[in-house]
Amino acid sequence: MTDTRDSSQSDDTDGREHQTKTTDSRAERFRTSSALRPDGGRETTSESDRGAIFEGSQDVELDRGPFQQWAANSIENPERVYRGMFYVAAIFFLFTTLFPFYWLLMVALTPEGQLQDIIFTPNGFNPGAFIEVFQTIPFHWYVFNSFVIATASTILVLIVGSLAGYAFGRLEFPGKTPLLLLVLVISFFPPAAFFIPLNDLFNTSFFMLEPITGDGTLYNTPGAMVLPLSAIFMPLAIFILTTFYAQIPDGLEDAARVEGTTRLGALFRVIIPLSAPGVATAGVLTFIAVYNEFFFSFLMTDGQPENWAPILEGILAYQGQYEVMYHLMAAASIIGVIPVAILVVVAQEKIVSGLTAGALKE
Amino acid sequence: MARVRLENITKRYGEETAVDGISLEVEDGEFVTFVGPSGCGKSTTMETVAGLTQPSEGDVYIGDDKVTKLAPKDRGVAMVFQNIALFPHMDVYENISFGLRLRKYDDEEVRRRVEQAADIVQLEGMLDRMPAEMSGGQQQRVGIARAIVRNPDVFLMDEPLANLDAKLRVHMRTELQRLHRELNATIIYVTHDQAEAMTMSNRIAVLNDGKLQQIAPPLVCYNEPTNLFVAGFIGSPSMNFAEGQLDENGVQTPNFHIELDPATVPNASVGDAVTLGVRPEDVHLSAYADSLSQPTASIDARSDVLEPMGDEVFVYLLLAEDAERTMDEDPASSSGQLLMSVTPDTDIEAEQDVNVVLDRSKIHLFDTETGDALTHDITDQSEREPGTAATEADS
Amino acid sequence: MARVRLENITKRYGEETAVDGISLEVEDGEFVTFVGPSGCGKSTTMETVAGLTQPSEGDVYIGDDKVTKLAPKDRGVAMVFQNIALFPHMDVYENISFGLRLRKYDDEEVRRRVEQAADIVQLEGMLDRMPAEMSGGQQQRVGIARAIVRNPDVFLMDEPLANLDAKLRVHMRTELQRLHRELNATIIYVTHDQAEAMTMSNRIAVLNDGKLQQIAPPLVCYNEPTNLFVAGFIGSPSMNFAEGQLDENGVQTPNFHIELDPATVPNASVGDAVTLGVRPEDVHLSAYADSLSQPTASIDARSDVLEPMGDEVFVYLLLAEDAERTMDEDPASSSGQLLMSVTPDTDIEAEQDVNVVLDRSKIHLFDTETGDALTHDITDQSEREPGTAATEADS
Amino acid sequence: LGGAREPGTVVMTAATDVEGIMYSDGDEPSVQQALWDAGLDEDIRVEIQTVVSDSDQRMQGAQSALQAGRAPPDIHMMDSGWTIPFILREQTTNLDEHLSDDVIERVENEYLQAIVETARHPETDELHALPMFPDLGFMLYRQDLIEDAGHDTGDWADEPPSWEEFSTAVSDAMTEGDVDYGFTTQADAYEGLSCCSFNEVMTSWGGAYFGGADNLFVAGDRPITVDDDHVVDAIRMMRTFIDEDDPNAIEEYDEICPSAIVQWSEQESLGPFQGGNAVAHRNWTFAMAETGSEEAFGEDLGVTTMPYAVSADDAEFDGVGGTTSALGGWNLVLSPYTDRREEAVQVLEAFTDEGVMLTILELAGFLPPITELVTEADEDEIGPMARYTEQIERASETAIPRPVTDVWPEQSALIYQEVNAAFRGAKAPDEAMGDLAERLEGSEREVAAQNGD
Amino acid sequence: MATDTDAITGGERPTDRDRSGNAVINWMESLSEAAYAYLLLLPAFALLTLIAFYPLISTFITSLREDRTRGAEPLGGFVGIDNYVDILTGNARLARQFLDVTVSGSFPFLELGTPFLQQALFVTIAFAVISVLFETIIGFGQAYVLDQEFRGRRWVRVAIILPWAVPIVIQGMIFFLMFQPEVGFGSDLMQWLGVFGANPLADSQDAFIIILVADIWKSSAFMALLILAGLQSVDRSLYDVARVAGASPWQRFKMITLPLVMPALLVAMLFRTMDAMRVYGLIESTAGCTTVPSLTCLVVEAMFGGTRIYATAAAVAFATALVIGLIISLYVVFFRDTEGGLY
Ligand SMILES: Nc1ncnc2c1ncn2[C@@H]1O[C@H](COP(=O)(O)OP(=O)(O)OP(=O)(O)O)[C@@H](O)[C@H]1O
Ligand SMILES: Nc1ncnc2c1ncn2[C@@H]1O[C@H](COP(=O)(O)OP(=O)(O)OP(=O)(O)O)[C@@H](O)[C@H]1O
Ligand SMILES: [Mg+2]
Ligand SMILES: [Mg+2]
Repeated sequence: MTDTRDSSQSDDTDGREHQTKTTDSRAERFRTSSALRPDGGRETTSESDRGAIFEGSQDVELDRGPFQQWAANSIENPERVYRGMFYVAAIFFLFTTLFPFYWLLMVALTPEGQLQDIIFTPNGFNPGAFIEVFQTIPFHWYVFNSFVIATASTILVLIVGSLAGYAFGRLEFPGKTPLLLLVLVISFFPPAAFFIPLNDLFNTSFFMLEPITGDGTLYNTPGAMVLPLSAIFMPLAIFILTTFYAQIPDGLEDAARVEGTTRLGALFRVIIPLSAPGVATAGVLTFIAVYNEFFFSFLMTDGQPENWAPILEGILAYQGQYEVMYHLMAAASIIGVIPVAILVVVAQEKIVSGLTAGALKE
Repeated sequence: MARVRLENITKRYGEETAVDGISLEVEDGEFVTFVGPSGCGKSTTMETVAGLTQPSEGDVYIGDDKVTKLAPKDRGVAMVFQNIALFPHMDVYENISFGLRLRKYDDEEVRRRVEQAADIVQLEGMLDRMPAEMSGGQQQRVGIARAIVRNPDVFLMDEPLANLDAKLRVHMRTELQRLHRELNATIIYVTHDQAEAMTMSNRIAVLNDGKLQQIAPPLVCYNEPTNLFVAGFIGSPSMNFAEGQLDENGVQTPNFHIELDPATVPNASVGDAVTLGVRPEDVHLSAYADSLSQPTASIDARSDVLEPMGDEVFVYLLLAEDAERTMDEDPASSSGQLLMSVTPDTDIEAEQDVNVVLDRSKIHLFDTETGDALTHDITDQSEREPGTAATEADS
Repeated sequence: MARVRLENITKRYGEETAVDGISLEVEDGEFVTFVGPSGCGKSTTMETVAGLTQPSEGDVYIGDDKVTKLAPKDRGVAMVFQNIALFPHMDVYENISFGLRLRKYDDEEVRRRVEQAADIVQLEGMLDRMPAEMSGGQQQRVGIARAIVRNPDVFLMDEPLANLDAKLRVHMRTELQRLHRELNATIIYVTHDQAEAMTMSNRIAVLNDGKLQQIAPPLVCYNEPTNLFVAGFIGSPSMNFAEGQLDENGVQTPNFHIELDPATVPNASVGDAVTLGVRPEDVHLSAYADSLSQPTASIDARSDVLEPMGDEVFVYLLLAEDAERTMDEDPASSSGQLLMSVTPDTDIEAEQDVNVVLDRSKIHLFDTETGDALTHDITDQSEREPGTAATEADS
Repeated sequence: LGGAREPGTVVMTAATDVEGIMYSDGDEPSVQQALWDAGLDEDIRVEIQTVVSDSDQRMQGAQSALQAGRAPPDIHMMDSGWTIPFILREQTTNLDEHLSDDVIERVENEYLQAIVETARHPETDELHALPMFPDLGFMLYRQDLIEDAGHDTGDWADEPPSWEEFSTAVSDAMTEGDVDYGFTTQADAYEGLSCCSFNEVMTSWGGAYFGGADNLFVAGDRPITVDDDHVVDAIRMMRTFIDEDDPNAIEEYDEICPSAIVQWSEQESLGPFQGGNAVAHRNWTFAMAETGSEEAFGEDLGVTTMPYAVSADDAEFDGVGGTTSALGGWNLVLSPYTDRREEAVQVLEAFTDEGVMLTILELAGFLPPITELVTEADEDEIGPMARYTEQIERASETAIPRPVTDVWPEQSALIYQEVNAAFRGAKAPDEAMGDLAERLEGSEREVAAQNGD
Repeated sequence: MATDTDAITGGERPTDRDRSGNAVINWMESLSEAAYAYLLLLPAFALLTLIAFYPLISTFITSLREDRTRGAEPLGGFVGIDNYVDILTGNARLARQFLDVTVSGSFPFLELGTPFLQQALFVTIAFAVISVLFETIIGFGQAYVLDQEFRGRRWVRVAIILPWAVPIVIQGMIFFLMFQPEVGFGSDLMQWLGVFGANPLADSQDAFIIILVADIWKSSAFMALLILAGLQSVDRSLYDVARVAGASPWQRFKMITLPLVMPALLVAMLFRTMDAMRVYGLIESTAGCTTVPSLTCLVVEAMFGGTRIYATAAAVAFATALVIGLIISLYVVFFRDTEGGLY
């Protein structure tokens, strides 16, 4: 995603370094030797003090010093208090978000049938649940299916949504607001409202699909989930992208167009990279939503892992008629969350990368 | 062929008319500078040439083609933006090479060109910086490099040197001129710097309020401004103006009288309200009157404030007793005052009575009502071309 | 009290040292202008004063207080930003009144002040525009208004007039001076415009490469630059330099010889490499030699190119036969050339042999090696103060 | 995928439990093998399409497949609780036309009648589904604890006690035996309450939803009897079990149920009993295996059918009163959209073979639809269940199916909602049943109106 | 135009002005702004039409017909808006009613047929309003935390976002188990605090609160993520300006951050509101639809409850959409004047 550079850039580095050394003496005339301090000196590399909303300028010292010192300092320096509040808030959020996971882990570790009075420790210890998960059903297969479906839907949504988001966010045309509201209207409806016609549609055999799906229906194919899920999560993506694309200054798009991109090229080379936080957010939200979607996931395949049944079917498979294997469900969902966690780790650099600074004199 | 022709370009933003029926032609290889007050429509006009703004009316031609509807990328123009508009997610190298990479030049070529362009704008060694890590002037130089590296037919430069220091500016000026010569490119340039406009351009286009006032070679604009606006705008400090009336013997202003034969003033007759204009450097101490071929009669004044600029000194003269130098007005434009520019070694002090003369060959007369120039020279020449005043003005 | 004192301020960005041990003091009510090449650390220094950047070393004092760690809002400073940085979601009125609204001024007062500020920057009638709907210059004026409306102790202005046309710039100049006088505010100002620096400032601080070169009143910087850098930087066009050697009779440069008694040059002895500097306006045609009290001997040259600027003409002189005017070099700095500035009515043409003389009282000598000034006047005065060269320089 | 399936395979939906016994490695017994042994063509292979176990979700799956006219699956496994709505919607195949006569006969004569009723078209009586296995509700109790408290449970296995006797015994055992709970059952607001756990209690009180066992399967024109005293009393008893201080409590009964039963279904209510923390527990057949093994309570586990308050003879309506057992279980339905009807019919016929039934019983513990067969099963294979064959026998005799009609799901929701409210004490029993009767009447009217024209 | 002198020229060069690229691109470039916009919208609307608009129209037609619980044909004849009337008057064939109030003569002039929290409309609106309110506040707090520079930020960020990644079934399971008196500690704890009764999952009010908490736990991350992206897009130099102008952190938040994040925040709130108004899975997997009936609960139960009342289901779906639409129009009206509002 980052790679808007030409592929040629990678082997350029050495060339550029070389150039640095052989800088024309004329330009160096008034630029004396101090550009690089040979003695080094103490270095404060971070520029965080400028970016943070809470002043972070004191955080270097914050880690040290006893409490009294802190209190005394905080009176004369309110920014320190904000920093303190920040840590309290961070820990609070961490605890509240993570505790249920911890508890879920405890449930997973509790042997079957002993699910009683779990607070901070499991009722017994049965790490085998994490293996049993795979023995009972091919859970990894479901995870894989979901991953593929979610990835495909996310890509589809981001591409199609980007085009629409660009149109809504940056172009003026008659009917803009009504069309935008029309997109929004989809989100007014419970998914069930789409179900019956779609169920018929996806079970109808289309001649042209036969070479691809065998019987010509979309049922039991990833398409049966990718299409409706894309459509259902598209409005959110369009709105997010519209919002972020609208905020990119016109000047940058202008510059790209004069430099020789098409309007579409400017979208992909400038606007999308600059909206990285928004695009990544839309992507992550779509991915997770599709990955965890309940309704269509359940009804658009016959539940067989080889027929693209998603993770939800996998988790429900641990639910018996009268018995529920809570420990397996818990273990399975901990496992199922991992790909998403990885995704978040990967995407977060994009989500948090304020880039527009320094773009324009406005 | 990269002739640029604007035909009756008008751009409206809602109620607001940013550009109002501008027609002009920039020859192939010509260097035309747009000047005009802030908000007069210079950038907007440029944008219509680049294709970034669709004119509300009128057409743009580049070469022989009507390009009004053509995409910017297909117009063969490069632009330096007033707001710089670097791509914040790309480093300097990527910013500069952006256009080349789009055109799929091979890597070697790209590198060679980028390095050369960086050299011209003195950015060597900064190619891997991000825009946010650069000073204002450095960013602006990246913007210039990005334009010149592409070597297009037409350059559009909107205040490319605004954030540069005087020395670098002179350097860039010569660089741009060399580029202009060597590439034989057509350049449209916006600047607020008189020196840039005067030295670089083949012609200057003076805009005001979205309308073209005059388009002519720099010295013509300087010496024969087509109207009051151009006269006041070109030249820094500004021309002195004194409102007066044409009478039998000459021009009577509230504080002094200039002799002249009203018959020699075209398009004006006795009794008309005229505005007399004279540039600060054409005001001289009476002591130096001999050096002028035709000085006016001496005018009594009092020096008010001296502003030493190093290579010259501006002297603010008060003509009337009661006149006071008011700081909140452009000093040269209020009629009780006169701005004189002298060399630093001139023997003059603040708050001292002085006599000054004006250089008759440099006196401009304007129709006070319409603002149009009447004459730019009131020496008693027998034959003078009557038409020079309005040379090449299209407005 | 709004004295601003910087004590050994250093700011490093990683490897890069943006500001390198700057110490200076700006008196209460003083107007100090920072000048220097692009990227020399002007903005960074300003930011440390404002509190936006924490210096890597050194301290900032405002009044009597050490404010190095104080939040910007508690420093009583207002700032005009080089990148303008208007709030895109607020209209002009809201942008300007931002600081006042923060301080809970009552609405009447806010309106009054905003209108006044808008008036000063000539933005009346645009108060309800959004920044995106304004031209570059208009935006910049909003930025200025936003700072002046707050009426703080210390103003920091980073190129506030960069996008304004000459006329408006003159207007703003006088406005800012008036403001300075009336509010008795301390102003630190960055500009690339020599005229601004010369006319507005009490003192000019010349920075280069993060280091303070000279801080002195404008004319001192102009007439008695403390070193080669300041000499070359202040003044536009730049001072002419010729490298040479001090001999028994004077200074020998490759193309001419200037007579002088080497003993009168402090800190230098015969055989030392010296650089001779002379400003374009101190180069005269031999014909005018009489007007100088102490002209040098005449120097043979050939006029190469004429650059008419309206109120003056720059003449590029070639001294050596083989010298050629190269456009990619700052013309004034290469030793085979000499730039002369003459009045437009001087009788001179391109490509013609001329004889020129220099004004001995305006000749500067620098130590070529260290760049330090040796003397700024080589007239044969019996007593000269030896210390003037380095007046008030702290570097 | 989809279209390219092997000839001769018949796809049948089932949960993992059935899938697990369908095939086996090597010579181990498997259902498939049993089917072949029962005469199924060797070329026909049953392929299981695993579906989730949860009955509601399974119904959704079947509904969307049949609504879309999709096959495979060729055979749908349907809960006896919701087979009839599918029959009424013509989404099943009339097996009378396809099964051989002797098979039909066997079903008619030998199968547990209660479950066959859930497989017939209520109006035409044609067989539209083949019961695969029934399930029955049982009362499980800790013989040791009750005995320790001084109550004799000797004959409970043969003749269940009255509710009063039961409550006293459990109450005493709870106090004596140092367990937290007395009687755990299912009273969450869900299908299991209306179909089964409450249905049992109500029936044992001589009450009925629609005036007796004759009116179970045809909606539209039948009496609503939920506000009948017997029903209300049944609720009051349950309410007393939960909170004996309630104004609607009945004197003679003790507080033996944790109040949490109002949010419990099978899994949650089994937990405490299994953990040794409760005296008695109502659950399905599988619970015997769960709690009757040697590792669990072994011989200490007592099993009986529901206690009762009103004997069958005293009951006002037909087929209610006395001990009873709710009927669950699954039927096999031939999809009308299948293109392998012949093969599928063969498979269905094979399922009527006793050997197959026994295999299923032995491998998974599912009761055979011919319940007498339980006694014939290998005791080693069926584990603890072998001890309780008598009770199973009796339960099958007294099995009470839910009144499944096309609108049963709708009515069931109304019922469990009101019953649960009354159990919780949020509504007085008579008030709740009054409201319920009103709602049920509305529902019946709708059906009558809709099907009348 | 052949330029030869400068190295920059570098030999041959196609004149830029010659249209390069293929015909399609050139055609796209030459479109007017409006035509170009429509072109870009085409893929999205094609997909949406097939997958969303067409089914919705079909569903709408269904909602105008009569239910048929027997027979092959699932729908009877057209009955106009009868189904809608039934829904609004509490006469639908649903376990819980959409709306069940009657106008009465005395204060408060409306009489609840069933308790407030057992009417889908009220449950849904109350749920949406309260959960979105809390999620916005908490999401903002989380986004602020994530926007800071500190060691381990990457992991804190993952932790905060993680609840959003939990499948709804599991989310439901966690809270279901937590409030199962036998299993979890939630019931005992809350009972001890005097907040809940003995069986929170069976009690409409307690269960409503549990569902709220569960939803807030999971969905705050959604808000946080969007707000964070908004925060990250704010040009940092504006904060410099504000700091010099004298803005305290709170003022910077109020006057710069908030308005600039507003567009993103609005989108987040808008979609969270719509999502919350369609809550179903969470309820189904914790307390159950009868205890806490939401609008979507009614739709799903009508459609998949086993009784084939598709027309009623469709009507409830459309009525739900109508309610959501009304609430969203409140947003639109309320935020129309805000900068960056709903375009
Ligand atoms: N964030 C940063 N990271 C790294 N280097 C920086 C950063 N900001 C500034 N610099 C460098 O520090 C030096 C001084 O920058 P500064 O902005 O102070 O220059 P300046 O004197 O204001 O220049 P100009 O006149 O071009 O605005 C420059 O070389 C610049 O590249
Ligand atoms: N998007 C817009 N909406 C409304 N008015 C606009 C818009 N863009 C520019 N204008 C107005 O059009 C006029 C011309 O703007 P333009 O940018 O061309 O001025 P300019 O000559 O470049 O000025 P400057 O020297 O200050 O950059 C200005 O008055 C400006 O306020
Ligand atoms: Mg402009
Ligand atoms: Mg700067």
